[in-house]
Amino acid sequence: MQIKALFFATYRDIAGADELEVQLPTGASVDDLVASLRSRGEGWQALPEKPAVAVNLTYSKLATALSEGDEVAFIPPVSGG
Amino acid sequence: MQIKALFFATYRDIAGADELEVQLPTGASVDDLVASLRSRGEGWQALPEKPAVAVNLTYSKLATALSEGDEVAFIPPVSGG
Amino acid sequence: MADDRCTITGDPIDPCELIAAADGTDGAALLFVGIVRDHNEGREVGHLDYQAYPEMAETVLRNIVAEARSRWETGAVSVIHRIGRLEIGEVSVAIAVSSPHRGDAYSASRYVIEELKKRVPIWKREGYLDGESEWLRGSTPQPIGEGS
Amino acid sequence: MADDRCTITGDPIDPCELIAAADGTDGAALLFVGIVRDHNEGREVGHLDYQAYPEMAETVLRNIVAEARSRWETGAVSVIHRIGRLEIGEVSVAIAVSSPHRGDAYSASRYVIEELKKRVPIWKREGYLDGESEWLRGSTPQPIGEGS
Repeated sequence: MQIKALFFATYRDIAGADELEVQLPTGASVDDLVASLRSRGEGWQALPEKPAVAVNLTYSKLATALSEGDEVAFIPPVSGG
Repeated sequence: MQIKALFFATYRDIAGADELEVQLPTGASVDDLVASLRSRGEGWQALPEKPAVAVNLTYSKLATALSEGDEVAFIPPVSGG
Repeated sequence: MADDRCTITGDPIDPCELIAAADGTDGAALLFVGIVRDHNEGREVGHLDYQAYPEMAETVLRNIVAEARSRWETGAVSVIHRIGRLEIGEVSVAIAVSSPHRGDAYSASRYVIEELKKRVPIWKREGYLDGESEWLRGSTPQPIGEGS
Repeated sequence: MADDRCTITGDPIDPCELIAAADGTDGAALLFVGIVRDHNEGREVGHLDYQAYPEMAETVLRNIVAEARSRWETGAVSVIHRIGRLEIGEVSVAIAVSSPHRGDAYSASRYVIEELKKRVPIWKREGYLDGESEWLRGSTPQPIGEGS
Protein backbone atom coordinates (compact mmCIF):
# COMPACT_ATOMS: atom_id res chain seq x y z
CA MET A 1 0.00 0.00 0.00
CA GLN A 2 1.07 3.62 -0.50
CA ILE A 3 1.45 6.02 2.43
CA LYS A 4 2.11 9.76 2.28
CA ALA A 5 4.76 10.87 4.79
CA LEU A 6 4.97 14.58 5.71
CA PHE A 7 7.99 16.29 7.28
CA PHE A 8 8.26 19.61 9.11
CA ALA A 9 10.99 21.82 10.59
CA THR A 10 14.02 19.74 11.67
CA TYR A 11 12.49 16.55 10.24
CA ARG A 12 12.12 18.25 6.88
CA ASP A 13 15.86 18.94 6.97
CA ILE A 14 16.45 15.23 7.63
CA ALA A 15 14.09 14.05 4.88
CA GLY A 16 15.26 16.69 2.42
CA ALA A 17 11.63 17.01 1.32
CA ASP A 18 8.23 18.18 2.50
CA GLU A 19 6.63 14.87 1.64
CA LEU A 20 7.45 11.40 0.39
CA GLU A 21 5.31 8.59 -0.99
CA VAL A 22 6.29 5.33 0.75
CA GLN A 23 5.36 1.77 -0.26
CA LEU A 24 4.62 -0.55 2.68
CA PRO A 25 3.20 -4.09 2.97
CA THR A 26 -0.51 -4.28 3.80
CA GLY A 27 -1.07 -4.19 7.56
CA ALA A 28 2.08 -2.16 8.29
CA SER A 29 2.06 0.14 11.32
CA VAL A 30 3.55 3.58 11.89
CA ASP A 31 6.47 1.78 13.57
CA ASP A 32 7.11 -0.06 10.31
CA LEU A 33 7.05 3.24 8.42
CA VAL A 34 9.60 4.73 10.80
CA ALA A 35 11.86 1.66 10.42
CA SER A 36 11.51 1.81 6.65
CA LEU A 37 12.53 5.47 6.57
CA ARG A 38 15.42 5.06 9.00
CA SER A 39 16.80 2.21 6.84
CA ARG A 40 17.10 4.57 3.85
CA GLY A 41 20.59 5.66 4.78
CA GLU A 42 22.99 7.47 7.07
CA GLY A 43 21.18 10.84 7.30
CA TRP A 44 17.90 9.18 8.24
CA GLN A 45 19.37 7.98 11.56
CA ALA A 46 18.69 11.53 12.81
CA LEU A 47 14.95 10.74 12.69
CA PRO A 48 14.09 9.50 16.21
CA GLU A 49 13.10 5.84 16.58
CA LYS A 50 9.96 6.98 18.42
CA PRO A 51 8.94 10.32 16.90
CA ALA A 52 5.60 11.99 17.56
CA VAL A 53 3.33 11.35 14.58
CA ALA A 54 -0.10 12.32 13.37
CA VAL A 55 -2.10 9.97 11.18
CA ASN A 56 -4.70 11.81 9.11
CA LEU A 57 -4.41 14.99 11.27
CA THR A 58 -4.64 13.18 14.63
CA TYR A 59 -1.76 12.49 17.03
CA SER A 60 -1.41 8.71 17.02
CA LYS A 61 0.53 5.92 18.66
CA LEU A 62 3.36 4.22 16.83
CA ALA A 63 1.47 0.90 16.95
CA THR A 64 -1.34 2.37 14.83
CA ALA A 65 -2.06 0.21 11.78
CA LEU A 66 -1.96 2.09 8.48
CA SER A 67 -4.27 1.91 5.49
CA GLU A 68 -3.81 2.71 1.81
CA GLY A 69 -3.56 6.47 1.28
CA ASP A 70 -3.04 7.41 4.93
CA GLU A 71 -1.19 10.67 5.60
CA VAL A 72 1.46 10.30 8.30
CA ALA A 73 3.03 13.54 9.56
CA PHE A 74 6.28 13.47 11.53
CA ILE A 75 5.95 16.10 14.25
CA PRO A 76 9.14 17.46 15.83
CA PRO A 77 8.74 19.16 19.21
CA VAL A 78 6.32 22.04 18.61
CA SER A 79 7.11 25.66 19.42
CA GLY A 80 4.13 27.79 18.42
CA GLY A 81 2.90 30.82 20.30
CA MET B 1 -12.02 73.92 62.29
CA GLN B 2 -13.70 73.47 58.92
CA ILE B 3 -13.87 70.08 57.19
CA LYS B 4 -15.10 69.35 53.70
CA ALA B 5 -17.33 66.25 53.57
CA LEU B 6 -17.93 64.55 50.19
CA PHE B 7 -20.81 62.20 49.40
CA PHE B 8 -21.23 59.68 46.58
CA ALA B 9 -23.94 57.36 45.24
CA THR B 10 -26.35 56.27 48.02
CA TYR B 11 -24.64 58.56 50.53
CA ARG B 12 -25.21 61.51 48.24
CA ASP B 13 -28.92 60.65 48.29
CA ILE B 14 -28.80 60.72 52.11
CA ALA B 15 -26.87 63.99 52.29
CA GLY B 16 -28.88 65.61 49.53
CA ALA B 17 -25.63 67.19 48.35
CA ASP B 18 -22.27 66.35 46.76
CA GLU B 19 -20.38 68.14 49.50
CA LEU B 20 -20.90 69.97 52.78
CA GLU B 21 -18.65 72.24 54.84
CA VAL B 22 -18.78 71.07 58.47
CA GLN B 23 -17.52 72.95 61.56
CA LEU B 24 -15.89 70.71 64.19
CA PRO B 25 -13.91 71.40 67.36
CA THR B 26 -10.13 71.22 67.01
CA GLY B 27 -8.88 67.66 67.50
CA ALA B 28 -12.10 66.05 66.28
CA SER B 29 -11.83 62.65 64.60
CA VAL B 30 -13.69 61.12 61.66
CA ASP B 31 -15.90 59.41 64.24
CA ASP B 32 -16.88 62.84 65.56
CA LEU B 33 -17.68 63.99 62.03
CA VAL B 34 -19.93 60.95 61.50
CA ALA B 35 -21.72 61.61 64.83
CA SER B 36 -22.14 65.28 63.95
CA LEU B 37 -23.71 64.42 60.58
CA ARG B 38 -25.98 61.68 61.97
CA SER B 39 -27.29 64.13 64.57
CA ARG B 40 -28.54 66.47 61.84
CA GLY B 41 -31.91 64.80 61.60
CA GLU B 42 -34.06 61.81 60.71
CA GLY B 43 -32.77 61.18 57.16
CA TRP B 44 -29.15 61.15 58.31
CA GLN B 45 -29.74 57.98 60.35
CA ALA B 46 -29.40 56.12 57.02
CA LEU B 47 -25.67 57.02 57.05
CA PRO B 48 -23.95 54.03 58.73
CA GLU B 49 -22.37 54.57 62.13
CA LYS B 50 -19.15 53.09 60.77
CA PRO B 51 -18.95 54.00 57.09
CA ALA B 52 -15.84 53.56 54.95
CA VAL B 53 -14.13 56.94 54.61
CA ALA B 54 -11.19 58.45 52.79
CA VAL B 55 -9.30 61.37 54.30
CA ASN B 56 -7.49 63.39 51.66
CA LEU B 57 -7.82 60.61 49.03
CA THR B 58 -6.67 57.77 51.33
CA TYR B 59 -8.87 55.14 52.98
CA SER B 60 -8.64 55.90 56.69
CA LYS B 61 -9.79 54.59 60.05
CA LEU B 62 -12.64 56.26 61.90
CA ALA B 63 -10.28 57.14 64.75
CA THR B 64 -8.18 59.34 62.42
CA ALA B 65 -7.76 62.85 63.82
CA LEU B 66 -8.77 65.62 61.42
CA SER B 67 -7.10 68.92 60.63
CA GLU B 68 -8.40 72.23 59.28
CA GLY B 69 -9.30 71.89 55.61
CA ASP B 70 -9.24 68.09 55.45
CA GLU B 71 -11.40 66.46 52.79
CA VAL B 72 -13.38 63.50 54.13
CA ALA B 73 -15.15 61.36 51.53
CA PHE B 74 -17.89 58.97 52.57
CA ILE B 75 -17.46 55.86 50.47
CA PRO B 76 -20.44 53.53 50.05
CA PRO B 77 -19.66 49.95 48.94
CA VAL B 78 -17.87 50.32 45.60
CA SER B 79 -19.05 48.64 42.39
CA GLY B 80 -16.69 49.63 39.59
CA GLY B 81 -15.58 47.35 36.77
CA MET C 1 9.74 51.77 34.97
CA ALA C 2 7.35 51.60 32.06
CA ASP C 3 4.86 54.20 31.04
CA ASP C 4 1.81 53.45 33.21
CA ARG C 5 -1.52 55.14 32.70
CA CYS C 6 -4.48 55.22 35.10
CA THR C 7 -7.43 57.23 33.86
CA ILE C 8 -11.07 57.92 34.72
CA THR C 9 -12.85 59.27 31.67
CA GLY C 10 -16.27 60.34 30.50
CA ASP C 11 -15.37 59.53 26.90
CA PRO C 12 -15.91 56.20 25.09
CA ILE C 13 -12.98 53.80 25.56
CA ASP C 14 -11.15 52.35 22.58
CA PRO C 15 -9.51 49.19 23.99
CA CYS C 16 -7.37 48.79 20.87
CA GLU C 17 -5.54 51.97 21.66
CA LEU C 18 -4.24 50.37 24.87
CA ILE C 19 -2.87 47.21 23.30
CA ALA C 20 -0.87 49.27 20.83
CA ALA C 21 1.44 50.23 23.71
CA ALA C 22 3.11 46.78 23.59
CA ASP C 23 6.51 46.58 21.93
CA GLY C 24 9.28 44.14 21.03
CA THR C 25 10.72 43.96 24.54
CA ASP C 26 7.78 42.07 26.01
CA GLY C 27 6.54 38.83 24.48
CA ALA C 28 3.02 38.90 25.84
CA ALA C 29 0.25 41.48 26.09
CA LEU C 30 -3.09 40.91 27.77
CA LEU C 31 -6.12 43.15 27.40
CA PHE C 32 -9.10 42.82 29.72
CA VAL C 33 -12.28 44.55 28.62
CA GLY C 34 -15.41 44.97 30.77
CA ILE C 35 -18.60 45.38 28.76
CA VAL C 36 -22.04 46.58 29.89
CA ARG C 37 -24.30 43.52 30.02
CA ASP C 38 -27.98 43.46 29.13
CA HIS C 39 -28.89 41.60 32.32
CA ASN C 40 -27.86 41.24 35.97
CA GLU C 41 -29.26 39.07 38.73
CA GLY C 42 -32.29 38.18 36.65
CA ARG C 43 -33.26 41.76 35.67
CA GLU C 44 -33.07 43.24 32.19
CA VAL C 45 -30.68 46.18 32.15
CA GLY C 46 -31.18 49.09 29.75
CA HIS C 47 -28.16 51.20 30.64
CA LEU C 48 -25.71 51.97 33.46
CA ASP C 49 -24.68 55.16 35.21
CA TYR C 50 -21.18 55.18 36.67
CA GLN C 51 -20.10 57.75 39.23
CA ALA C 52 -16.57 58.13 40.59
CA TYR C 53 -14.53 60.09 43.06
CA PRO C 54 -12.13 60.77 40.21
CA GLU C 55 -8.99 62.10 41.95
CA MET C 56 -9.06 59.30 44.50
CA ALA C 57 -10.00 56.65 41.94
CA GLU C 58 -6.91 57.47 39.89
CA THR C 59 -4.75 57.44 43.03
CA VAL C 60 -6.07 54.03 44.14
CA LEU C 61 -5.61 52.66 40.61
CA ARG C 62 -1.99 53.80 40.64
CA ASN C 63 -1.50 52.07 44.02
CA ILE C 64 -2.99 48.85 42.63
CA VAL C 65 -0.76 48.98 39.55
CA ALA C 66 2.29 49.57 41.77
CA GLU C 67 1.33 46.54 43.89
CA ALA C 68 0.96 44.40 40.76
CA ARG C 69 4.40 45.58 39.60
CA SER C 70 5.97 44.63 42.92
CA ARG C 71 4.58 41.08 42.63
CA TRP C 72 5.03 40.32 38.96
CA GLU C 73 7.34 41.38 36.15
CA THR C 74 5.42 43.69 33.85
CA GLY C 75 6.07 46.25 31.16
CA ALA C 76 3.53 49.01 30.61
CA VAL C 77 0.23 48.79 32.52
CA SER C 78 -2.75 50.90 31.42
CA VAL C 79 -6.13 51.11 33.12
CA ILE C 80 -9.05 53.19 31.88
CA HIS C 81 -12.45 53.30 33.57
CA ARG C 82 -15.37 55.15 32.07
CA ILE C 83 -17.96 57.12 34.04
CA GLY C 84 -21.32 58.65 33.14
CA ARG C 85 -24.10 56.95 31.20
CA LEU C 86 -23.18 53.75 29.33
CA GLU C 87 -25.37 51.80 26.95
CA ILE C 88 -25.44 48.00 26.57
CA GLY C 89 -22.32 46.68 24.82
CA GLU C 90 -20.20 49.73 25.66
CA VAL C 91 -16.81 49.32 27.34
CA SER C 92 -16.79 50.25 31.04
CA VAL C 93 -13.19 49.33 31.82
CA ALA C 94 -10.05 48.27 29.93
CA ILE C 95 -6.81 46.97 31.45
CA ALA C 96 -3.72 46.36 29.33
CA VAL C 97 -0.64 44.62 30.72
CA SER C 98 2.46 43.63 28.81
CA SER C 99 5.18 41.38 30.16
CA PRO C 100 8.17 39.29 29.13
CA HIS C 101 6.32 36.31 30.69
CA ARG C 102 2.71 35.45 29.87
CA GLY C 103 2.09 34.03 33.35
CA ASP C 104 2.97 37.39 34.87
CA ALA C 105 0.69 39.18 32.40
CA TYR C 106 -2.28 36.98 33.40
CA SER C 107 -1.59 37.31 37.13
CA ALA C 108 -1.07 41.08 37.06
CA SER C 109 -4.13 41.68 34.87
CA ARG C 110 -6.35 39.58 37.14
CA TYR C 111 -4.98 41.31 40.24
CA VAL C 112 -5.76 44.76 38.83
CA ILE C 113 -9.40 43.98 37.94
CA GLU C 114 -10.09 42.17 41.24
CA GLU C 115 -8.60 44.95 43.36
CA LEU C 116 -10.27 47.61 41.22
CA LYS C 117 -13.65 46.06 42.03
CA LYS C 118 -12.80 45.91 45.75
CA ARG C 119 -11.18 49.29 46.32
CA VAL C 120 -11.56 51.89 43.59
CA PRO C 121 -14.20 54.51 44.50
CA ILE C 122 -16.55 54.00 41.56
CA TRP C 123 -20.26 53.26 41.81
CA LYS C 124 -22.68 51.76 39.34
CA ARG C 125 -26.40 52.41 39.10
CA GLU C 126 -28.34 50.00 36.92
CA GLY C 127 -31.22 51.38 34.87
CA TYR C 128 -33.70 48.56 34.25
CA LEU C 129 -35.98 48.17 31.27
CA ASP C 130 -38.98 48.47 33.63
CA GLY C 131 -37.94 52.07 34.32
CA GLU C 132 -36.51 51.56 37.82
CA SER C 133 -32.89 52.15 38.73
CA GLU C 134 -30.74 51.12 41.65
CA TRP C 135 -27.21 51.58 43.00
CA LEU C 136 -25.49 48.20 43.11
CA ARG C 137 -24.52 46.70 46.42
CA GLY C 138 -20.74 46.39 46.12
CA SER C 139 -17.62 45.82 48.20
CA THR C 140 -16.79 47.80 51.32
CA PRO C 141 -13.20 49.06 51.06
CA GLN C 142 -10.93 48.62 54.10
CA PRO C 143 -8.41 51.22 55.31
CA ILE C 144 -5.74 48.51 55.44
CA GLY C 145 -3.84 48.17 52.19
CA GLU C 146 -4.02 51.86 51.33
CA GLY C 147 -1.16 52.70 53.61
CA SER C 148 -3.07 54.25 56.49
CA MET D 1 -22.61 27.67 20.59
CA ALA D 2 -20.89 30.91 19.77
CA ASP D 3 -19.09 31.71 16.58
CA ASP D 4 -15.61 30.27 17.12
CA ARG D 5 -12.73 30.92 14.76
CA CYS D 6 -9.41 29.05 14.55
CA THR D 7 -7.12 30.27 11.82
CA ILE D 8 -3.54 29.86 10.63
CA THR D 9 -2.60 32.79 8.43
CA GLY D 10 0.32 34.23 6.50
CA ASP D 11 -1.11 37.74 6.83
CA PRO D 12 -0.42 40.27 9.60
CA ILE D 13 -2.79 39.87 12.56
CA ASP D 14 -4.91 42.78 13.76
CA PRO D 15 -5.73 41.84 17.39
CA CYS D 16 -8.35 44.60 17.62
CA GLU D 17 -10.45 42.86 15.05
CA LEU D 18 -10.86 39.90 17.42
CA ILE D 19 -11.99 41.87 20.44
CA ALA D 20 -14.72 43.51 18.38
CA ALA D 21 -16.56 40.17 18.42
CA ALA D 22 -17.67 40.74 22.04
CA ASP D 23 -21.26 41.86 22.57
CA GLY D 24 -23.73 42.82 25.32
CA THR D 25 -24.42 39.24 26.40
CA ASP D 26 -20.98 38.69 27.93
CA GLY D 27 -19.59 41.07 30.52
CA ALA D 28 -15.91 40.29 30.03
CA ALA D 29 -13.58 39.94 27.07
CA LEU D 30 -9.94 38.95 27.29
CA LEU D 31 -7.41 39.31 24.49
CA PHE D 32 -4.03 37.60 24.65
CA VAL D 33 -1.42 38.79 22.16
CA GLY D 34 1.94 37.11 21.55
CA ILE D 35 4.60 39.45 20.18
CA VAL D 36 7.96 38.64 18.57
CA ARG D 37 10.66 39.50 21.10
CA ASP D 38 14.05 40.94 20.30
CA HIS D 39 15.83 38.40 22.51
CA ASN D 40 15.58 34.81 23.71
CA GLU D 41 17.81 32.82 26.03
CA GLY D 42 20.48 35.49 25.91
CA ARG D 43 20.68 35.81 22.13
CA GLU D 44 19.61 38.83 20.10
CA VAL D 45 16.82 37.86 17.71
CA GLY D 46 16.40 39.66 14.38
CA HIS D 47 13.30 37.87 13.08
CA LEU D 48 11.34 34.61 13.31
CA ASP D 49 10.17 32.08 10.76
CA TYR D 50 7.06 30.13 11.69
CA GLN D 51 6.09 26.96 9.88
CA ALA D 52 2.87 25.02 10.44
CA TYR D 53 1.06 21.89 9.37
CA PRO D 54 -1.92 24.12 8.68
CA GLU D 55 -4.84 21.68 8.30
CA MET D 56 -3.85 19.83 11.44
CA ALA D 57 -3.00 23.00 13.37
CA GLU D 58 -6.51 24.33 12.80
CA THR D 59 -8.00 20.97 13.83
CA VAL D 60 -5.98 20.82 17.04
CA LEU D 61 -6.87 24.46 17.82
CA ARG D 62 -10.55 23.61 17.42
CA ASN D 63 -10.11 20.66 19.80
CA ILE D 64 -8.43 22.91 22.36
CA VAL D 65 -11.19 25.51 22.11
CA ALA D 66 -13.83 22.77 22.53
CA GLU D 67 -12.00 21.52 25.64
CA ALA D 68 -11.91 25.06 27.08
CA ARG D 69 -15.64 25.39 26.40
CA SER D 70 -16.38 22.14 28.22
CA ARG D 71 -14.53 23.39 31.32
CA TRP D 72 -15.55 27.03 31.47
CA GLU D 73 -18.49 29.14 30.37
CA THR D 74 -17.43 31.16 27.35
CA GLY D 75 -19.00 33.09 24.52
CA ALA D 76 -17.08 33.45 21.28
CA VAL D 77 -13.48 32.17 21.19
CA SER D 78 -11.12 33.24 18.39
CA VAL D 79 -7.56 32.08 17.84
CA ILE D 80 -5.29 33.30 15.06
CA HIS D 81 -1.69 32.18 14.61
CA ARG D 82 0.56 33.67 11.99
CA ILE D 83 3.15 31.76 9.95
CA GLY D 84 5.98 32.82 7.66
CA ARG D 85 8.58 35.48 8.42
CA LEU D 86 7.82 37.84 11.33
CA GLU D 87 9.81 40.89 12.36
CA ILE D 88 10.38 42.08 15.94
CA GLY D 89 7.25 43.54 17.50
CA GLU D 90 4.86 41.76 15.12
CA VAL D 91 1.98 39.71 16.47
CA SER D 92 2.50 35.93 16.25
CA VAL D 93 -0.69 34.82 17.96
CA ALA D 94 -3.92 36.38 19.26
CA ILE D 95 -6.56 34.69 21.40
CA ALA D 96 -9.88 36.39 22.20
CA VAL D 97 -12.31 34.93 24.72
CA SER D 98 -15.54 36.50 25.91
CA SER D 99 -17.56 35.25 28.86
CA PRO D 100 -20.33 36.23 31.27
CA HIS D 101 -17.76 35.65 34.06
CA ARG D 102 -14.31 37.19 34.05
CA GLY D 103 -12.80 34.24 35.94
CA ASP D 104 -13.90 31.92 33.14
CA ALA D 105 -12.44 34.27 30.53
CA TYR D 106 -9.02 34.24 32.26
CA SER D 107 -9.03 30.46 32.76
CA ALA D 108 -10.13 29.65 29.21
CA SER D 109 -7.67 32.11 27.65
CA ARG D 110 -4.77 30.71 29.65
CA TYR D 111 -5.76 27.14 28.82
CA VAL D 112 -5.82 27.88 25.10
CA ILE D 113 -2.34 29.48 24.99
CA GLU D 114 -0.76 26.78 27.19
CA GLU D 115 -2.25 23.90 25.18
CA LEU D 116 -1.44 25.68 21.90
CA LYS D 117 2.22 25.73 22.90
CA LYS D 118 2.14 22.05 23.87
CA ARG D 119 0.16 20.51 21.03
CA VAL D 120 -0.43 22.66 17.96
CA PRO D 121 1.90 21.63 15.08
CA ILE D 122 3.69 24.95 14.60
CA TRP D 123 7.45 25.44 14.63
CA LYS D 124 9.55 28.51 15.18
CA ARG D 125 13.01 29.19 13.76
CA GLU D 126 14.87 32.09 15.32
CA GLY D 127 17.03 34.24 13.07
CA TYR D 128 19.78 35.80 15.18
CA LEU D 129 21.47 39.12 14.60
CA ASP D 130 24.77 37.25 14.15
CA GLY D 131 23.33 35.64 11.00
CA GLU D 132 22.69 32.16 12.40
CA SER D 133 19.26 30.60 12.69
CA GLU D 134 17.90 27.66 14.64
CA TRP D 135 14.66 25.71 15.11
CA LEU D 136 13.57 26.07 18.71
CA ARG D 137 13.49 23.03 20.95
CA GLY D 138 9.83 22.80 21.93
CA SER D 139 7.28 20.44 23.48
CA THR D 140 6.76 16.88 22.30
CA PRO D 141 3.03 16.31 21.73
CA GLN D 142 1.48 13.11 23.13
CA PRO D 143 -1.14 11.02 21.31
CA ILE D 144 -3.32 11.08 24.45
CA GLY D 145 -5.69 14.04 24.53
CA GLU D 146 -6.22 14.12 20.77
CA GLY D 147 -8.70 11.27 20.94
CA SER D 148 -6.52 8.45 19.65
